[in-house]
This record gives sequence, C-alpha cells and structure tokens, in this order.
Amino acid sequence: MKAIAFITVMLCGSLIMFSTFEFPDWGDPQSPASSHLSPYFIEQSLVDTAVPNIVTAVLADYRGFDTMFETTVIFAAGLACFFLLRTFTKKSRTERLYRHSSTGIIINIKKGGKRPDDSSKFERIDSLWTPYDLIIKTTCRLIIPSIQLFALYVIAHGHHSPGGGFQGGVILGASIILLAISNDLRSTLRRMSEKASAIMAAAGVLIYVGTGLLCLLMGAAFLDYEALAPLLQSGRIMARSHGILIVEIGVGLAVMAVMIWLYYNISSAGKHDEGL
Amino acid sequence: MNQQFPALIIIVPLIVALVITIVGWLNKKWCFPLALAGLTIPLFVAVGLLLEVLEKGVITYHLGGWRPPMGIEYRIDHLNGLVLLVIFSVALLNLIASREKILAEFPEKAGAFYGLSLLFVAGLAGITITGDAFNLYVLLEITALSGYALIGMGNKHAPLAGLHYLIMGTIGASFYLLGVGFLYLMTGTLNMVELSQMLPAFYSSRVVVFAFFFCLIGLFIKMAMFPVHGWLPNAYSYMPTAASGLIAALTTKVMIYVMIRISLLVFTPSFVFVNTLLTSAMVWLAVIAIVAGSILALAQKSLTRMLTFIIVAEVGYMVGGFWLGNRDGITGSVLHIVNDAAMTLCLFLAVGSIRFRLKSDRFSDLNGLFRTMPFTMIAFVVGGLSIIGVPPTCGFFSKWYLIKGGLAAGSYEFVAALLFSSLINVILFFRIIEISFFNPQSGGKNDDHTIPAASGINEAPLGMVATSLISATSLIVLGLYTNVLVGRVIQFVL
Amino acid sequence: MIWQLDVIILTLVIISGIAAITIKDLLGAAILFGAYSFLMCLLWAIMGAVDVAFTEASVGAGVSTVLFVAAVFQTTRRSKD
Amino acid sequence: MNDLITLVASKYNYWAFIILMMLGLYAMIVKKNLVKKIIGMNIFQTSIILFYISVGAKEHATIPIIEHSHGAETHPIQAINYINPLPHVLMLTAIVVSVATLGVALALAIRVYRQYGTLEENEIQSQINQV
Repeated sequence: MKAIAFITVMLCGSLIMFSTFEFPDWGDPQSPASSHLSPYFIEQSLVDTAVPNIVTAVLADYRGFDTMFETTVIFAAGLACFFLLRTFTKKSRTERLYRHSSTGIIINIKKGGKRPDDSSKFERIDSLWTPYDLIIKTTCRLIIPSIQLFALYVIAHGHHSPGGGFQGGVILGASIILLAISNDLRSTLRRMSEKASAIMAAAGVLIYVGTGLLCLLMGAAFLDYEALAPLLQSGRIMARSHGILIVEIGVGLAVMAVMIWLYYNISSAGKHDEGL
Repeated sequence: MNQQFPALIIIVPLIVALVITIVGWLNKKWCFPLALAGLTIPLFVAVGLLLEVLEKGVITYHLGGWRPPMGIEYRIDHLNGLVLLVIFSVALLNLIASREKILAEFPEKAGAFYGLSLLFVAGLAGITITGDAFNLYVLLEITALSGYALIGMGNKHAPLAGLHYLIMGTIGASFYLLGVGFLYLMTGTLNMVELSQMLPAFYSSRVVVFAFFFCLIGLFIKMAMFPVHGWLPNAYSYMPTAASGLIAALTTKVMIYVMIRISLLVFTPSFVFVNTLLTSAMVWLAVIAIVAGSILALAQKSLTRMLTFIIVAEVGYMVGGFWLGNRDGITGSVLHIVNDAAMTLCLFLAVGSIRFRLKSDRFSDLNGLFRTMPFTMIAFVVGGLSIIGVPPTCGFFSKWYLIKGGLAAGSYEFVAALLFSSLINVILFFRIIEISFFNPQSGGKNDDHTIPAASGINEAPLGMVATSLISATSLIVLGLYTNVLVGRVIQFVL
Repeated sequence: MIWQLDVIILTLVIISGIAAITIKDLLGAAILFGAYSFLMCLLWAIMGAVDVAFTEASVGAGVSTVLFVAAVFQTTRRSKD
Repeated sequence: MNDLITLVASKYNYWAFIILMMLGLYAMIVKKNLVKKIIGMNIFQTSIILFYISVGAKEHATIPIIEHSHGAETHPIQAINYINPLPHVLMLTAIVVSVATLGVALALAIRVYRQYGTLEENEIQSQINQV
C-alpha cells in the first residue's frame, strides 16, 4: 500500500512539475496574473473606495460576495460542530462533586442532598481537580484585555493596515479561548454562554447580509455600498469605505463567536463540562 | 424587483438559515414554518427566472455593482434556470417530508438541521448560477461542509463515513481550486466568460491542459465517478433519512452540471471534444462505472445501499452521455440530470418512509409491505419503473436520448452498458416488488418484531406519503412533457 | 525579498511538514503542525502577502493548533503510524 | 549552467508547493490514523495557498497597501510598484475555508472516537467486520 501510494504520489508530483516549466517566472511583473486584472485594482481601488489597503478593498467590496460566503462557511462550521457534537441528554448523575475553595475539601453530594448555593465558596468539579496555576491565571488576566483591545484595533484599522474583520475576530475569539484555558470551561460558559455565542455568530453574518440587502432595497445591486450614501450622510466613495467598515464589523462578530463556539464544543466533546 | 431575482434566490435561503439558528434557541416551533418560507419564496423566484430566461435569453447580474472582470457576475442561462428549479423543488419536497423524521431523530437540534439544510441549498443554488470560477469554490465548500455535518448525524457508523467523505471532498475541492489557480496563472482572470475568451490562445499550453484535468479530477471526486466513488455508498446509506432525499438527489447531479458548465462555458467544445482519445477514454470510464455500479447494486441486501450503487451507475450515464460529445448525448445527459434528481428523490423519500416505520430497510424485513404501506410502495414502484426506463415515466426518455447519442457517436459499448444496466435494474426492482407484494407479512423465518403485528394499513405520516406521491407523479409528468422540456429549454444549452 | 531567507524557510516548512505527519505522538504532531503554519506565515510575509500572513498566524498557528490540541485531549494521544 | 540557475531561481517556489502537496496527499492515502489524515489534508490545502501566493508575488514591489500620507498624492500610483492583491484576497477566503473544514473534521473524529474507542482506521474496520 505504502509503495503504491508513494509511486502514485511521485508520478503525480513529477507530472505537475513537468507543467511548471511553462509557468511564467516567479515574481515576474509581466506575468499575465500581474498584468491583466491586478493593475486595475492597484490603481483604482483608492479612487473607487477610499481604502488604501487594496486587499481590504478587494475583499470587502469588489469581491464582497465571496467574503460574505467565507463568513457563512465559518458560521456553517460552528453550526456543524454544534450539530454533530453537542449532547443534551444529561446523564442524571446521582452524585455531584463540589470543592470548597478556601480549604480545598471536596464534598460529594448524593442524589437528593442539598447543594451548596454560594458559588463563590464552592465550585463544581467533575472527577479530578487540577490545581490552578496562579502565575498563568494572573498573566492571562493581564494579557486578555490588551489582546481584546488589539483585536478591536485590527478590526477598525483594517482600511489602513493589514488586518480586518476576520483577523480581528479570530484574535477576539482567541482571547476568550485563553480565558477558558487558563480558568476552566464552566466558568467561561457562565460569562459567555453557548446561546450567546450562537446568536452572535448568526447576527454577525446577518449584519453582512443585511447590509447587502439594504443596498438592494435602496435600488442598487446587492452589496453595492454606494446606495447607502443617503443613509450614511456621506459621499458615494466614502459610503463604500463606511460600508466596508460595517461589513468588517459583522465579519469580526461572526468569526469571534464561531471560534468560541467551536472551542466550546470541541474541547469538551459537546458535554460542556470542564473542558481542557 | 425583477432584476434583483438572481441575488434574491441565494439571499433568501441564507437569511432564513441564519434566522432559524437564532430562533432555534428561542422557540423551536417557528423553525419549520420559517424553513418552509425560506424554500418556497426561492422556488417562485426560480420559476420567474426560468420564464424570463426563456423570454429574453441570458440574464447577468453584477454583485456589488462592479462590472464582471473586477466584480463577481451571476449568469443565468437555460441550463442554470432549469437546474435551479430542480434544486428548489427537490429541497422543498424533502423539507416537507423530513418534518416528522426530525422530530423522531434529533428533536432538540431541529433548528441546526434546518439551518444546515438551508445553507446546503443556498450553496447549491449559488454553484449553479455563479459566473466566477473562484466563487464556485467557496460555494462548493459551503455545500460540502453542511453536507458533511448532515451525513455525520446518521446512525453509529455515519461519523466515519462522513469523515471519509470530508477527506475525499476536500481533496476534490482542492484539486478544483488548483485548476482554477492554473487558469488564473495563465490568464489573470477568474470570470468564466472572460476565461473562455482568453483561453483559446493557450490551448496548446500544457498548463491549460493540466488545469482542465485538475478541475475534472476534482469534480469527479465530488460527483463519485467510478474509480473515486468510494465515499458515496457508506455516506449515503448511513446518513439520517431526514437529509437523504436532499443530499442524495442533488449533490452528484449538481456536480455533473458543474462539469458540463466548466467544459462548455470555460473551455469551449473545440477544446474539450477535439481529442478523440480523451473522449473515448471518458466514455469507457463511464461504461465501467455503469457496469460496476449495477453489479455492485445486485450484491446489496438493503434498500438504501442498493440505491447508492444505482446512483454510482447513474453518474456513469450522465458523464458518458456528456462525453459522447454529440447533440443527442448532451441532451440526454442534461435531461437525465433533471430526471435522475426526481427519480432519486422519489426513491429516497419512499425508502425514508419505510425506514421511518420499520426502523430497517433490509430486504428480509419488507415482507407484505404492499398491504401495510400501499401508497409508499406505489411511489417506490413508479420510481423503480422510471430507473428501469419503462415508457410513460421520464427515465425512458433520457435513456432514449442517451442511446441515440451513443449510436450516433458509434460507441456501441456505451449503448450495451445502458441496456445491461436497465436489465439489472429490472432484476433489482422486481425482486423487491416480489418480496413486498407476494411474500406473506409474517411468513417463514422472518417474523421480525419490528414489523407491526396488525395487518391493517400502517402508513407513514401524511407529509411523507404526500411528498412521495407528488414526486412519483412528477416522474410521469416529466415523462409526458419531455418534448416540451427538450424543445423549449434544453436545446438552447448547446 | 531575500532569496536565501526564502530558501531556508521553505526547507524548514518542508521539514516540519514531514515531521508533523511522521511523529507518533499526536500532541507533538499538533504542535509541529502549528510550527509548520507559523513558518508558512513567515514565508508569505516575505512574499509580501501581509494580510494572508496575518490570517495564517492567527488562524493556522493559533486557533487551529488549539482545536487540534483540544481534539487530541478528547480522543487519544497515541498513534500507530 | 547559467540557464539552470535562472531556471531554478524562477521556479523553486512552485516546486516547493508541489513537494508539500504530494506530502499531504501521501499522508492522506497512507496514514491510518484519522488525526494524521486531517493533518495531511491541512498540509495539502496550505500548499495550494502557497501556490496562489507564489503566483501573486512580484519582484521589486511592495506590499499592497497604498502609501497615503499627506503629500503622497502627487505620486501617481503605479501597478508595477505594488504586489498583485487578488491572490491574497482569494487565499484569505481559502484559509478560512480550511479552518472551517478542520473544525468539522475534528468534530467528526471525536464522534468516531466516541463510537469505536480508537482513531486507527484498520482497528475500526476490524471492529465493524466483527459485528
């Protein structure tokens, strides 16, 4: 099997390599890819959309429809993970373990017993309790706000520098994932429930589609942000720039929520217990 | 509003999918009506689009208001209009049939199920009408991702089948992406129409030939053409019955449609059909697919698995018909896309009802089914007759065109394979009819406790019976109006 | 762009790719895959694709690795090949 | 000899993409472990992204963000000075697609493990055959 696969792969690879000799040279400014469509984007995007970052302009405006579906793909992934993994049927465990935070005593409450209600003194644990690392917890507490601030900067500054809704959304999501790793999943779920992340994911994509639909209702083509000029109180070109910003915010929201949603479901295999 | 139809047909299911996801967390009762609305509106839009295309010719729509090479263009011609209509009718019928099954199989995830199936349909519709080679890839992935999730929710072996499908599907999509990359490397554009104008200058180049092959390999994997069909039987037989009508009826057909579109619109027939070695190789591949699919179907012991191998054989019909390269062959291939979607839907809906009632679909459990589930079995028999190719049903007419094309192209092996496969189908379906009609209900070795003891009628719920009967009727209607379909729509494809 | 740097990173990418698929410990494979993604991100940054590199750094080297590690924790670390 | 050097210099990026692609394909065919297959799938996808980025590369050009400080308006924007942005846009989408596929693949792998208690394909197959 291995030998056959190796031979097939080598054969296939050498065939493709054979075709590379007719490729235009690497980095050649005269190659068709660099000389047909891209000069228009490079020379006109600042004029058309007032966005200096050409990638953002092309991503969210010229090819905004692709990006809408890119966000939808991410949303579909979150929904698919939820659909595949989440288990709602709780095994009605007869006993629950609680740990008294200050003394470290673990109490085991059998079925029917009174459960401690003051959650600041007792915390629920599953089977074994791994001690929190104070250094990691404190460091994460210090880092997370700055990560989130940076993420917001990335989203908002995508017009002028590398970045945009997608990267910022991933970083925002990563900050919450960091919280879930440094503490445990259950306490993170109390701060941001699965329901909230699911609704935010759908809402983020809805912002994108809704913007497009608004353009459509204003009489222009779908996602033609110029039609929003009367609503945004700005010129037609600035309307494109603002439209891109709105859309990027939607992307950021959706991507953040989906990253968290994915992590919740994969790290606990859908049970939403302690997680990693 | 009329000129916004091409956008609306994608946007409506997409928005409804998003809203359903939100609503699913709040109140599950609203999911089904919303999903119904999310497929009914695009169905009417699709009818409107097809009528407009018939009247005025090709419709183009520039998303974002940018003209084609810069922005993304949607392009609707006769072929897409027809496929769009098929997609939404199949999806709507399956949705109505799936309501009870969802309540039985995964009630608390109903919102997610409807959301994913609407995303699936939106992706398919986008694939059908997009005029941009890269946009097609993105939409392909949406369809595929929601498809993997829907398949993975089936019985206990489904996750593995879904994972295999995911790995194969990703290889396929990546090969397609690589092919598009090669085309972009040579021309610098992604718009299909512009590609077709710029490519003739490079037809002698190896890179373009490789690009065509990569696209073709990718699509072959996605449509489960014979040597790379390995993912299909397991994935389709383990998936939940609620999704089976949708996925089994549409995925492969839309991929074959994409192959036809890429070959005819991006690469012109003068490039595709000029090499007789290639075309005859493809026809031979199709012949092998038909024969192998039919023989493997004969070896199966349960309804769904038998149908999955019939699908493998049917893929061979359509691919072979297209690669015959003449008018009759391509007409037959396109007609068979429509007919096969309807036939597969009809059969999978009927089998879905049987599985819903019996919790099994092995041949040995079907005894006396004509007495307990008469309407479902009528639909099943009509579907079977159509697969065999008995005259009043639509399956006959597409096979007729395919055989005519095969004779005209002089590839008698294809004609022989078609006839052989029809013969096998006769055996397959009459065997089931015999078991379910003549065998006594609790006869011999098989008094399985899953079969209800009462000998009275024990039909599936109304929604399922009605949809399977509607789809069975559509087979006959499609058959009766074949000449209209060919004369008004399909002849403009070429 | 400096071609020496390009070649060095390309070699490292290929090495870490081979390592990721040959190592028998799945957690190690996940981390090596993270390294692979990060080196790939450097390569794209050298070629001037800053946005893509940024995305790959946050997605490929960040979230993907976390998801891999999470999945390995939920399943098993051992692999026979 | 000189020709060979120019040939290598102009094509080695493409060759690296082919090596990575074949590496991913090999892992997907040969490896029995499902997580290894998923890693191979990701390497395969990344290699195609590398190919697109190589197509977009342009010598003596800078990143595709237009200089827009005050006073820069006098310089006309010339395409030769900036790298082709279109492949970057396409590949942003492709990266997103690859992470989405990864998430679904891992979810399916977890479910497979829950069902069979192993990730090795041959062990799963023997379990299925036993029943």
